[in-house]
Amino acid sequence: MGRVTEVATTISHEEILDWIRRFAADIEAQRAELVRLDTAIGDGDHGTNMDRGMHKALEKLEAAEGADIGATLKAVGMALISSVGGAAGPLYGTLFLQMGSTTTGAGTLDVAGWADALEAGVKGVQARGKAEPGDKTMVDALLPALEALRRAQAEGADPAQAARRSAAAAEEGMKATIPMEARKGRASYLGPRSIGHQDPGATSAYLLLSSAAETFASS
Amino acid sequence: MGRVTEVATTISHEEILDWIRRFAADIEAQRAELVRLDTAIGDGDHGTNMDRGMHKALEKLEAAEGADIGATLKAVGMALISSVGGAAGPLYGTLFLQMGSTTTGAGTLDVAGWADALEAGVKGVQARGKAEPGDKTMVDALLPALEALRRAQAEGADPAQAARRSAAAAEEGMKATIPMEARKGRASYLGPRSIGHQDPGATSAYLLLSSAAETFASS
Amino acid sequence: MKKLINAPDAVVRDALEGIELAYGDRLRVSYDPAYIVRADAPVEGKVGIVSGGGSGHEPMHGGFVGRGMLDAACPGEVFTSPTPDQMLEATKAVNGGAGVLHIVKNYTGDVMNFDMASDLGKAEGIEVEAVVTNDDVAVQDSLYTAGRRGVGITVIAEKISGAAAEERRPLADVADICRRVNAQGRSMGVALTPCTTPSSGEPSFELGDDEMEIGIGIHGEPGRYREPMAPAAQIVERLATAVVEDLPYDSGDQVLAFVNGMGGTPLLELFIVYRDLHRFLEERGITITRRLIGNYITSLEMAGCSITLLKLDDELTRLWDAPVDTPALRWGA
Amino acid sequence: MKKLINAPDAVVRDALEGIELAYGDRLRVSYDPAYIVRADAPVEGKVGIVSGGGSGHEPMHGGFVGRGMLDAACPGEVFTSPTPDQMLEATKAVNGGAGVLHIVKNYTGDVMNFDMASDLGKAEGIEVEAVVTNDDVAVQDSLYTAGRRGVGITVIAEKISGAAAEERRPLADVADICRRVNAQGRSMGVALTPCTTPSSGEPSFELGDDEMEIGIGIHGEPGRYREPMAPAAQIVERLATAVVEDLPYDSGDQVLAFVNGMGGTPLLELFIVYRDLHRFLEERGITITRRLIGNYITSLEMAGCSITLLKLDDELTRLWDAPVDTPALRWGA
Ligand SMILES: Nc1ncnc2c1ncn2[C@@H]1O[C@H](COP(=O)(O)OP(=O)(O)O)[C@@H](O)[C@H]1O
Ligand SMILES: Nc1ncnc2c1ncn2[C@@H]1O[C@H](COP(=O)(O)OP(=O)(O)O)[C@@H](O)[C@H]1O
Ligand SMILES: [Mg+2]
Ligand SMILES: [Mg+2]
Ligand SMILES: [Mg+2]
Ligand SMILES: [Mg+2]
Repeated sequence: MGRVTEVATTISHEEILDWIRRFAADIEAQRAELVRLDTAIGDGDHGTNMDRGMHKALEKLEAAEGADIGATLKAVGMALISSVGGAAGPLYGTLFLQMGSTTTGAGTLDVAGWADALEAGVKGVQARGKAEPGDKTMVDALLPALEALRRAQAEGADPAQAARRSAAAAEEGMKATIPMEARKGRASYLGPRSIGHQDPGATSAYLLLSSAAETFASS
Repeated sequence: MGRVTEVATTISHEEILDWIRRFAADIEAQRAELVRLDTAIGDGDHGTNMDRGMHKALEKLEAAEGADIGATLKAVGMALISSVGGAAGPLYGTLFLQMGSTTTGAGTLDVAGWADALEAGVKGVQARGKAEPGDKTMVDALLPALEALRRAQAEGADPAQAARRSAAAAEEGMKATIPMEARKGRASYLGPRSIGHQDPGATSAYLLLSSAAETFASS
Repeated sequence: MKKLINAPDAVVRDALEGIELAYGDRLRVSYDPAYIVRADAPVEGKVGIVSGGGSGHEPMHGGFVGRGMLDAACPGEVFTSPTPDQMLEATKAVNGGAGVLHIVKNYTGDVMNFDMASDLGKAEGIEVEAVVTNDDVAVQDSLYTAGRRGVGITVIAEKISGAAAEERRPLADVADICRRVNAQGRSMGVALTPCTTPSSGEPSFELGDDEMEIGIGIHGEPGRYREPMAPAAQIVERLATAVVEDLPYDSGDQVLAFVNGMGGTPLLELFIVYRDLHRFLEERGITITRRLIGNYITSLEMAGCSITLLKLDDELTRLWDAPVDTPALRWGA
Repeated sequence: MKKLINAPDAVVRDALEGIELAYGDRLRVSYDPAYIVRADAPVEGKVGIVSGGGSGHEPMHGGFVGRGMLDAACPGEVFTSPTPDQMLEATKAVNGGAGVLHIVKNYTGDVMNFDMASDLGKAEGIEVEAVVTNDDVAVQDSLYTAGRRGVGITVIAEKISGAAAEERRPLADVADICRRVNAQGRSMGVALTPCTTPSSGEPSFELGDDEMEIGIGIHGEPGRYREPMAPAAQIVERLATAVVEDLPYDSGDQVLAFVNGMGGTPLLELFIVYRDLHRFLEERGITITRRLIGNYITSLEMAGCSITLLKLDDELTRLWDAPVDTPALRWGA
C-alpha cells in the first residue's frame, strides 16, 4: 500500500485507525451542520454530541496502542457510549462494539470481513433502536450502504471501490430521508412537520462511510 | 361666558370640571407618548398610571355631583392617590388635594384664586417630593407655570390669558428638562444617561396646564 | 446568544461545581462520571431512586435529590441524555440493599442509555427496575412515533416514589406506585419563545411575534402545531382540554394540578394560568386538591408553560404530602 | 409582546385570583384595595410585617407572606408602587396589638406612598415603623440621586425580620434588626435582556446582541453602564467587587450569599454564577455560610442576575435558619 500502482485487497489496522481519525475530523468539520439539521427536527445537539464522542474516542486510541482491529473498534464503541449520550451514543456505540466483536483479533480485513463487520454493526443499531427503513433515521443511510457493500463484495471489488460504492449508497439513503415523515426518535414528535428535512443521524452515518471511502482510497 | 364678546373674569365650577375632563382626555391621548418618555429614563408606566388615575377621578366626579370647587379638586386628589401609585400618584394627588384645600367652598375662582390654588398645589408637590428646580421633574414645568401665572395676575390678565401664559411657561419648562441630568426619582439612577430625554412627569404637568388653558379659553 | 456561562462545553461542569458548593452539606457530587447523590447515600434498606436526563431542565433532576425524593440524579450535557456509566455509578452509590428504581423520561436516548445501565447494574448483582414516564398528550403513542414524551409528571412521580421509598416499601411497590402516577397523569405544553442551547448558539426554532408553538416538549424542539397567539384563558383551554379528555379526567375527580413554567415565564403569568386552569376544571366538576406552581421542569430560558394533572387517591395524596427536603422542593422538613 | 395574560390591565387582578385559589388555605386575598395577608392575621401580640411594591417581581412580595416572614403584601400595578389605601388596610389587617413594620424598598414612589400610609395608620392609633432598604451599590447615595435602590436585601430583610417578629420581639427590635440587615447588605445586578411590561408592550430598553447592562434595578430601567458581554466569571467579578468593596466585606467575614435570577435566566446559569462568586469570595477570605439561589426578586422575564451579600453574625444566622412557611420560601415547616 502507499504505492499507487498496487491495488490493496485488505484493510490494515492502521487504515482502520486512519478511518476513525478521518471520521472524527469530518464530524468536527460538519459539527455545525449536524447541529443545524438537528435543530430543525430535533434538539440541536447531534453535532456537538458526535464531536465530543469522537474526541473521546481519539483520546482512548492514543492510550491503547498496538491492539488489533477488534479491540480498536470496541474501544471506540465504549468511548462513544460513555461520552455521547442521547440517542446517538448508544446507537453508534453499539455499532462500533458490534463491528469490534466480529473483528476480534483481526490485523487486517478483506472486503468480506469489512462487510461482515458493518453488517454486525447495523444489525446492532437496529436491535437497539428498532428502526425500520423509512423511519427517517441513520438506518436509512446505513442499510443501503451495507447492501451496496455486499453487492460490491459479490462483484469482487477491492476495499477502495467497495467503500466508495457503499458511501455513495449512504449518500443517497441520507438524501432520501428528506421527504420522509419520522417515525423514530425525537423527530417523530413533529409528525408531518418533520417532512422536508434531512435526518441528522443519517447525515453522520453518511460521514461514517464517506470517511471510510476516502481513507481506503488514499491508502 | 360662552358668549364670544364678553371676557370672563372668573373660572366657574363647571369650567374646573371641564378642565379635569380635558386633562383626562389629554392624558389618554398622550398615554403612549408618556409611556415612551418614561421607558427611556424610567420604568415605562407614567402614561398608564396617569390614565388609570384620571379615569378613576372622572368616575368619582360622576358620583359626586354638585359640590364646590374645593370638594371637586379634593375628590380628584383622593382618586389619584388611591389609584395611580408610583411617584406620580402621591405627587399629583397632593397637588390636587392642596389646590382643593385653598378653594374649599368656592363656587368660582378669579385669577388670584386660581394662582393661589396652583401655588398651594406646587408647594405640596415640593414638600412631598423635595425636588428643586433643575432636578428634571414635574417641578420644572410646574414652577415656571406658577411664576408666569403670578406675573399674568399682576398684569391684570383674565383667566384665559393667564392660563395661556402659564401653559406656555410649562411647555418651556418641560422642554428645558431635556438637557438636564436627573437628580430625583427613578431617572436619577441613570446619572448622565438621563441627559437628552424629556421628563415624563414634566410632560404630564404641561398637559395639566395646557388643558386648563384650552378649557378656560373656549368657555 | 447571551448567557451567564464561561464556555459552552463547561456549562454542566461549572454548574455542578456550583451545586456542590451550595448544597455540599446535603448532596455529594461526582464529576467523572457525573452524578449528584444524597450525602447520606446509600440509605440502608431503602429503595434507591435514580433519575437523570439532559441538563437545561433545572431544577429537574439535580434539585430533587434529597430526603423524600431522589437518591441520585445523572445530568447529561444540555438536552442530551446522560450515559450508562453515569447511571451505573449512581445506581451503585444509592443501592442500600433494597434495589434501585430508575425513573426515565420517554425519549429514545434516555431509554436506551438507562436500558444499558440497568443491564450493567443487574450484571453487578443489583436489583434494578425502570419506570418510563410518558405523559405528554401532544404526542400520539403509536407505532408511528417514539411514543409519548415524559414531561411534567416526572417531577410528581419522583416526589411520590421518593415518599414511598422513604416508607421502606419494597422495590416492586415503589415501582408500581411510580407507574400508577404515570398512568394517572397527563401533560401538555406551549412555548411562546424558543430557547438556545449553549453549544448551538442558535434559537431552537423561529417563531413570529404573534405565534406560539402548541404541544412542545422540553428540549426546545418545535411543537405539534403553530398557532396564532391567544389570551391565557384560551391557551389554558386548549391545553387542558387535550389533557382532560385524554385520560379522561371526569366530574368528581380530585387532581393535583401542576402549572409549570418553561424557564422564561414570569411567575405572575403562571398564577394567571393557574386561575384559568382552576376555572376550566371547576366547570367540568374536577376539583384541585393539591397544586404545584413554578419552574420545575424547564427548557432553559424558553417562555411558555405546561399543564400536568394527576388523578389523586388517598395514598397518592398522602405520599405527595409527606416531607421532602431537596434544594427545589421542600416541605415538612 | 407575547405573554400568558388575558388583558394588560387585568394582569394583577387575575394573578391575585390565582394566588388566592392556589394558597387559599394559608393566605387571604383582598381585591379592593388589593393585598395578600396571612390567613391567621392578625396574630395576637406579634409585630405585623407589611411590605409591598410594584408587581412583576414575583415571588416578591406576595410569595413571602406566611409564618416566619411577611404578614401582608401589597401588590401595585406592574412596576408601579401600590397606593396608601392598600397599605393602610393591610396594616390594619395585620395589627395584632404589637405594632406594624413597613418594609419599603427605596424608590421615590414606594417611599412616598408608604409614608402616607404610615401617617394614616398612626392616625388610626396603630404604632407603625418603616424601614427603607437601599442596598444597590450601582447607585450612589448622594444629593444627586434618589438614593440607593432597595433590591435583593429586601428578600433577606423580610425573612429575618419575620423570624424576629415570630419570636415576639417588640416593634423597635424588629425594626432594628431589619435596619441591621439592610446596613450589612449590599447588592448589584446585571441584565442581558430587557423586559416588557404588559401595559407598555415594548422592551424596556434596546440592547445589542453582545452587550449587557451593568447596574440595573428591578424595573427594567436601563443600568448605569452598557458594556460588552463577558464570561460569567468576569461578570461576577465586576458585580462582586463593587459589592464587596462598598461595605466593605473583609477577610474573615461570614456572609449569606444570594444569587438571584431576574426571571428569564435558567437556574443552570445561576449555579455557575454561584460557583464563580464562591471562588471570588474565597480568594478574599470571605466565607459563605448561608446561601440562597433562585428567582426571588425578578423583573418579569428579564435575563440577568443580581448578587447580594449580607454580613452575618450569630443572631442573623439564627433568624435566617428559623422556620419559614410561605409559598416561595419554606423550611423547617
Ligand atoms: N430508534 C432509532 N433508531 C435509529 N436511529 C435513531 C433512532 N432514534 C434516533 N435515531 C437517530 O439519532 C439521531 C439523533 O441523534 P442525537 O441528536 O444525537 O440524539 P437525541 O435525539 O437524543 O438528541 C436521529 O437523527 C436519528 O438518525
Ligand atoms: N421627588 C420628586 N419630585 C417631583 N417629581 C418627581 C419626583 N420623583 C419623580 N418625580 C416625577 O415623577 C415622574 C415619574 O412618574 P411615574 O413614572 O408615574 O412614577 P415612577 O417613577 O414611580 O414609575 C418623573 O418623570 C418625575 O417628573
Ligand atoms: Mg439531538
Ligand atoms: Mg414610571
Ligand atoms: Mg439530545
Ligand atoms: Mg413605576
